[in-house]
Amino acid sequence: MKAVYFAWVRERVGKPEEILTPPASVITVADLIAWLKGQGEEYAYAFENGHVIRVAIDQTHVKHDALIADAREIAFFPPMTGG
Amino acid sequence: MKAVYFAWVRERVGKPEEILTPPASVITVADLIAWLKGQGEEYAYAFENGHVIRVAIDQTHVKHDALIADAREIAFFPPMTGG
Amino acid sequence: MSTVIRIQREDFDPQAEADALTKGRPDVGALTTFTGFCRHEEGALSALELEHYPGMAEKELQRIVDEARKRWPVQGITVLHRYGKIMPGERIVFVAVSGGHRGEAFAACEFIMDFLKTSAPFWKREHKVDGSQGEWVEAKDADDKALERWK
Amino acid sequence: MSTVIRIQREDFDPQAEADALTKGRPDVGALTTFTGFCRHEEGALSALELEHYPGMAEKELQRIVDEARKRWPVQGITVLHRYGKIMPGERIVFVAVSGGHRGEAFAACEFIMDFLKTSAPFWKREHKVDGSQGEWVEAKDADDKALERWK
Repeated sequence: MKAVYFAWVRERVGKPEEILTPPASVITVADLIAWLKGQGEEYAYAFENGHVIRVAIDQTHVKHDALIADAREIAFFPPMTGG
Repeated sequence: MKAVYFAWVRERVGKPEEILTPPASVITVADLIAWLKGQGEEYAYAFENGHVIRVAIDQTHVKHDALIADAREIAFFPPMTGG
Repeated sequence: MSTVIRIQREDFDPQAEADALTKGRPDVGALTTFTGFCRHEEGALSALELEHYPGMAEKELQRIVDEARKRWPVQGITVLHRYGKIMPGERIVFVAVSGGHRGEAFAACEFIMDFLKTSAPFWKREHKVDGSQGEWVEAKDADDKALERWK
Repeated sequence: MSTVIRIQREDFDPQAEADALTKGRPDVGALTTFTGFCRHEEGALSALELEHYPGMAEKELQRIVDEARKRWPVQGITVLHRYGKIMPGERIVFVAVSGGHRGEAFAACEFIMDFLKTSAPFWKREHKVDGSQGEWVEAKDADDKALERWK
């Protein structure tokens, strides 16, 4: 699964995208965020307030209880501030 | 007192403006409309549905119970349809 | 806090009016505009004739703008309205409101249009494509209802 | 019933976009536009840096436009959003909606802006005039509250 990061999530993680291979026990978006927080200081920092992070699967907004089963691309970003 | 007429009120009365000299018993806008209706067929036609006619005294909207005492210019017109 | 109100026979340039509200004004974050056009009414209409009450029309537009400024902290307001013969597709009316933020710019712009429709002394008469003189346009209940939102 | 959605680095021409919705369209009676500008924030801001999620940003704007069309019988809708570095006074976003009547044009235009603010994947970062890199702009409660009107 490809992960993409935007705005301060990208800055904190330190890269714009990467391939993730979480274990089979990671079922939901919330599981994935919890798993990412254990992948190093930069992830712990980026996801320290995990509940504020917005997530999109294959370019569609999803909630943290969404299943990541068939996701090709999963995006993490702060609340939007365009317009 | 100068009277001015607009849109179909003007067309029915047959003139855009005139000087009115109503008797002293004419106190309110409603009185004036009632008096005008007796001034000839064209006025009777213009004011046949007197309640739909909008009135302005000295270029400010007023209701039919407004006093005409100090009016210099009184305008009669249909509901507005600009914009 | 500039206000521009003009009633004129000739067409106007919406972009020039918008620029006047925003150029060199980096405190402006939002600009809302409304432009009203003469519709052809499924091809039945050859023109609209716009009559107005000179003097009162300007005063009434100023009163509506003043009321909008009491309600919302907006910056520039421009209100233009044409009179005379106007062909289908031509502009009739233009309202532009600039402000710091969008909420107040949208609200003030729509408020001004809603009150302009029902209280500014303008009247429309139709000219038909078959050469006949059409009717005076009748006021719409929908326009009166639109005011309820602002009570 | 044309829809135009563009996400671009360069500035755009609001009048050309408005004309595209109205010229030769005598069924259009109303055009509402919104333009969002970069504010200087009392002189503290030297620029905004706009980041977006390519691909998803277009999709999300299309989804918002589709939702607006379900709610109101409007005609043309144009949504433009810039990215990259934008100076105070420059345009950031533009929404234009044409329709037969003003009520639906106003509502659809404001609806699109309200949802664009909270769901289109764009993020702003400030650059300060003192040369320091500013903060990522924080999302506003007021923008979430603006959505309640459309429930």
